[in-house]
Amino acid sequence: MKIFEYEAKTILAKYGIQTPKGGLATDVNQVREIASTLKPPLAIKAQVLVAGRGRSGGILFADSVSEAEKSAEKLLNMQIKGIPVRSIWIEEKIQVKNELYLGITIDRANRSYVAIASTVGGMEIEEVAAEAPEKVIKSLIKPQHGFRSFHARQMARKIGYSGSQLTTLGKIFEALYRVSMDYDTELVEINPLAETFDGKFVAADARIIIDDNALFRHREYKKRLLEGESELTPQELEAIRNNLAYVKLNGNIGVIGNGAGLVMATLDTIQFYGGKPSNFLDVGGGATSEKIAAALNIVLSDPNVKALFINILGGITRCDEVATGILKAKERVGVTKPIVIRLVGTNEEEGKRILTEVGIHVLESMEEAAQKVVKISKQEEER
Amino acid sequence: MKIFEYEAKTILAKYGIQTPKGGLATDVNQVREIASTLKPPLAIKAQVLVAGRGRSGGILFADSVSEAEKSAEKLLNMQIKGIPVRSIWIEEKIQVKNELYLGITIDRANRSYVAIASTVGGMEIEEVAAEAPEKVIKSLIKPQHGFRSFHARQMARKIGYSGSQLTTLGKIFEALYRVSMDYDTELVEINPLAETFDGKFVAADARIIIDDNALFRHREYKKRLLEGESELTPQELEAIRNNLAYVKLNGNIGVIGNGAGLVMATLDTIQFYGGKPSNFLDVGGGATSEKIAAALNIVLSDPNVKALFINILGGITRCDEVATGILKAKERVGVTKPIVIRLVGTNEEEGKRILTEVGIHVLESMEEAAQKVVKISKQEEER
Amino acid sequence: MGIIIDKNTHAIVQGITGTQGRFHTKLMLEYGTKIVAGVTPGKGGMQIHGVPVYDTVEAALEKHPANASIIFVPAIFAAEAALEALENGIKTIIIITEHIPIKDAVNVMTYAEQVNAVIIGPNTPGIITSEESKLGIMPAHIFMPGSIGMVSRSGTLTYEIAAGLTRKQLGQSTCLGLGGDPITGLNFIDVLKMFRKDPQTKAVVLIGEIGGNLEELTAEYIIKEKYPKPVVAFIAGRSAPPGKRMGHAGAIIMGKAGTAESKIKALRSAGVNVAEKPSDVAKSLARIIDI
Amino acid sequence: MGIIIDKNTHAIVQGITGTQGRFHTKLMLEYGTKIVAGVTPGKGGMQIHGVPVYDTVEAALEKHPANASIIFVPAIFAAEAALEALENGIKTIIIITEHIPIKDAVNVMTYAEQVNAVIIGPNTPGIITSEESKLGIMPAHIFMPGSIGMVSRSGTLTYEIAAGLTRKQLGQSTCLGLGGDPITGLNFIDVLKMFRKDPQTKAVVLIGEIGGNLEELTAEYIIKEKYPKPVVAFIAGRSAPPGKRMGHAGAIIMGKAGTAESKIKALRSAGVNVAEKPSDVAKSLARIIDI
Repeated sequence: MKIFEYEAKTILAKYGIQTPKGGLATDVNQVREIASTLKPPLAIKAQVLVAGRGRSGGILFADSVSEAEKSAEKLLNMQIKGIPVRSIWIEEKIQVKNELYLGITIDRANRSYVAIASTVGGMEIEEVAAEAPEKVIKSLIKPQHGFRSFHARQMARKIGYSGSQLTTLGKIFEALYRVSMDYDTELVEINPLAETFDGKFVAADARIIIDDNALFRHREYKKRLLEGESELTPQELEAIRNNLAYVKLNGNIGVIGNGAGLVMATLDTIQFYGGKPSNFLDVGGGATSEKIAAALNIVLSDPNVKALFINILGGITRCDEVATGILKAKERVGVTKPIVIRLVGTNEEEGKRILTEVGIHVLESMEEAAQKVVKISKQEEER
Repeated sequence: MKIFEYEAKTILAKYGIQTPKGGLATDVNQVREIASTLKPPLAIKAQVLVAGRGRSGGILFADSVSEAEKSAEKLLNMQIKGIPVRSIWIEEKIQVKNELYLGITIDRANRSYVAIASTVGGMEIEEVAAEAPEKVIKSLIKPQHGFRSFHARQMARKIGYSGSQLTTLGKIFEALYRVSMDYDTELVEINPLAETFDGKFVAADARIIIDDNALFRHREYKKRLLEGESELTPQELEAIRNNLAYVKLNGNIGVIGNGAGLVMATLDTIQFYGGKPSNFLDVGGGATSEKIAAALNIVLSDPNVKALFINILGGITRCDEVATGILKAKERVGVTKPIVIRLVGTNEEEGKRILTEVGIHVLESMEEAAQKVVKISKQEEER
Repeated sequence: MGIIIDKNTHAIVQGITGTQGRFHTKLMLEYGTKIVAGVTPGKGGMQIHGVPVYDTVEAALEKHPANASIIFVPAIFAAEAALEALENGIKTIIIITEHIPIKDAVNVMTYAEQVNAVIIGPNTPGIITSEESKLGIMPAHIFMPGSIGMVSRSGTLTYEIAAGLTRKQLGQSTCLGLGGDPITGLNFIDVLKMFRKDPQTKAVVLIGEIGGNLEELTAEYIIKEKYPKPVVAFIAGRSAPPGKRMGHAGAIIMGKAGTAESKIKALRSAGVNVAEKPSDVAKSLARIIDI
Repeated sequence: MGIIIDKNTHAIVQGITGTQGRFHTKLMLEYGTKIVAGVTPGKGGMQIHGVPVYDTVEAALEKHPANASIIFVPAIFAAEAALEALENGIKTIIIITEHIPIKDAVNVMTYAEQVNAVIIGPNTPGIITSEESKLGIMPAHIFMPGSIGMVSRSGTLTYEIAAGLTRKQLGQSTCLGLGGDPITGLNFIDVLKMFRKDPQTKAVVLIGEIGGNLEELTAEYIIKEKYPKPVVAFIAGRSAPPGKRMGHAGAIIMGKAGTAESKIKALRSAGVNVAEKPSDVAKSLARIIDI
């Protein structure tokens, strides 16, 4: 779960990391109020969770309260990658001597947390790693001892600091690790960490992603997620509430399947045959008819969908149950769009019988079914 | 640092461990108020930190509010091992089927924390260990993984529980470990943990000792200690404030020395020669004249003291500095009682000169000095 | 033969009294797996399909020596269950449970490494060595004994491909899922090493997906070690957008890292035959095995 | 010879810029100890008595290979300093600092055990191998080279007894303090084992005190192993009351456990000569050595 920049900064400040003075606003009046308490120049930053906010024009600068108001108005009327800007953060702009990167994330290959530091801040760290790997310093963190003050100082030294700046950087980095552990983050990064002309360090931007699977330990965020106080679309929210894995795509073939790998492969196969999937939706193992109804509902709520492909490989799940579930769901949701179903596995024959009786195509081969749904989607599109 | 039973129970309750319903009172009116909200029979318990409270009559029982008042009055006018009872805890008496022991403490030989459980509750665990070692189950705790729920369940099983009682006991024990880590305890124990007739477990008594060296992480307790809201005598308090290690004893020879082992050996030697030390006081290494003044002040404030023995082995500490310190201190405090000083080590000659000039006995041998001070103390006692 | 489990594997089931644990214990027993005991704290004394249940792993092992555990415990307690098994000396642990927090999984893996234990999962369908033992939730009937080793990051996609192999009479030695989480125990390289030593295994099917760089590292390993057995791969997620988690917690492209293209390119440069569609895996394999 | 440290010991001083660190660095250098670098975070680049100071242990070791560290860091940070030394591969660590929390000390000791490092202390006067090396705060002039190994839980009491030995021309091989805390690195048994192997050491002086049961365990060890070198002991605290901490965090009688009587009885039953007064140690030793 991503949280907003202003939330991340509030957390960092709580852990003693210096952040720019600022405030959150949802309308221009609030902007005026906040801006008048700050010392210009100011940074006016759209609070959106999508990546590449800066490049999309989501960060503006202002030298006065009135300029700040104008910038804020502009941002509040803007969409960034399709997401409307609901709130903005106004803060004092830092006079930057150097921009650094500090982050704690997961090293999958080493089954470990990893601390990352770089003297190249302000860019995505993956890009820095690709272009100048020698400028990215990594240190694996073993849970037994964690990332301690001396590890943090060792990192600070490796990016070229010494003396009191080294200890300050060390404290910031150590605090970042504590944030990571306390909030169960997948990623916590300060990027850039601004080094000012008087040698101080200020978190100019910050990003935190909380491990979705640990949200049971962070109920305030779990609650927020379920209450939709985030940037989720109604479909995404509905999916989360029904424990469905759902991702919106840009095509016209709705896809539902059981198992993440199978659904991904289904999308790939549709694409291979020239079709365009409208979504990823995994109902998981042993889905109930309720769950399948919810899945159909979510997928079909996209007006672009011209045809639906349900790909079920019944292993432990029985095909007859799935078929009944689909029928129930179909009736409840009132599906009128063409459906192609691929259904194999346990009790396959009974499942097929149930579905063919009501005139639904049932196929055995995933490739054949994919070709069929692609063809239908094209015909429907041409109507 | 020991904390009171009621404080320990409040902490345990915060960690989800069931404790008897009760309240704290410092006068009889409060007792009435509290008792009338509780269901008799009641237990009325003096809140003192000395061991053996029960055997000293510090716990009384009452079947009614008026009985509770009488018992409370009795306790509030009582001294337990010389400590006046300042407050009492009134709680509902548990109907006990079995009494257990659960504790987390330090295993010095294994450099580790250790979890201890026993089916013999209500006695001191060291006594149980001495009399029936097979009834004391121990499990070393490695800091890497801590004492986890399954360790707790393994212990519960070893003391003979199974099924839902095992999981309940496991949760209590795991919570106890979390208390231990969160509060930096040297000892946290529930003794007895009462098993009720309906199979529940209630912490009938609890004891917590916080590691003095970790009080910087627990400032509320540190503050309380320094403010004297404990059972410290004025001398003990003064010693803590001056960073002196001081223990009151019952003799008439005041003892001051540098180094815990040396001071202990000094007491032993005095005793060996038939004398009775009035205290243990270690000024530590490199004590300033201020510190020595404080030490003299504390030791001499005991009216029983007939003579003073200062035993200094100057290693890094210079004897001349110590001598000057003693003189300064002596003047400031206005010592009239006889002093025997043993002073050897760095700059010994100069130190001796300073002291003999003002007529203070200075000796080189600790044994000789001890014999001398014992003799003087006996003479003074006979006056 | 096959790897990791065989006829001599004696397993306990942690979380045996839950719906999943109960159901799959039955299926595993039917397959012939030696399930000797179950563990659910607070449920000691029960029997599940004739398997005795204990409150703790320690208690189970006192009565029933076992060398493996399969874990169906809910996510909140699953890491604890794995640590309990590890501390009690079990060296092969299959964690079926999905949604275990990363922090908890890292703890388990670190400890497992210290004591040289094999962890499969979390979020895995488990492992099956055909006609010897199954510790997992995969439908047994789609597998047949043979010489293909399979290792995968996905469940149903593995069944899809395994069923395809079986239809073509390409039987399997051992088939196992690494698990769909970002932090898992065994990885592709670990399993490739095991298949290398297994005389029964003649070729390996590797089923990867977007996210992380395990496939790329595996390609490096294959090149460096001149891996002696043919490898056919399928990588799911060519059509996945960046920054979105595709069902599995681990299936996510971060920035430009973890794409299917990168993995396919790396594997192909290591001489691995990467199939375009799931059904192509069996076809490629049939060609290779014929050679 | 002697144990643990000798002429080839190259040490760093952690916390070298503090009052204590600075002062004792000078004394150790004067004694001839090879102090190659100091570490104080934030003070890198300084020099203390000619010793270069670094921000981290890692930085110090890059320039100055060392095999020991002596720690004067304040109690709040001392355990961290020890972990830093351990993680950077130093295998002999002397922690002078007093008042380290038990929890922190347990962490350090557990890690040290895993990597087979020797920790002396905390709350120790350190170690001295006469005329070879001194890593500690003891006054050097009271020691002389010889054949008596000394191990103690106390500082000044050790000086008292060592001075007594030196006055009687009973020189010492190595003298070390275990530390006055409840949790320390080396214990009596560890050191007795080392003295056993040290050809220079002919007899051992053991200085114990109330609290814990290390002396009792040592007595068991001496009996079990038929310890081949004579041991003379002194136990401080015969007159100490129960439940009171006698200066050292570790010097406390809990209930009936940890009394001087118990320790003296145990040691005597193991054939150890337990002195009544500190000065008796030298006398007993003189008799034994004469035999």
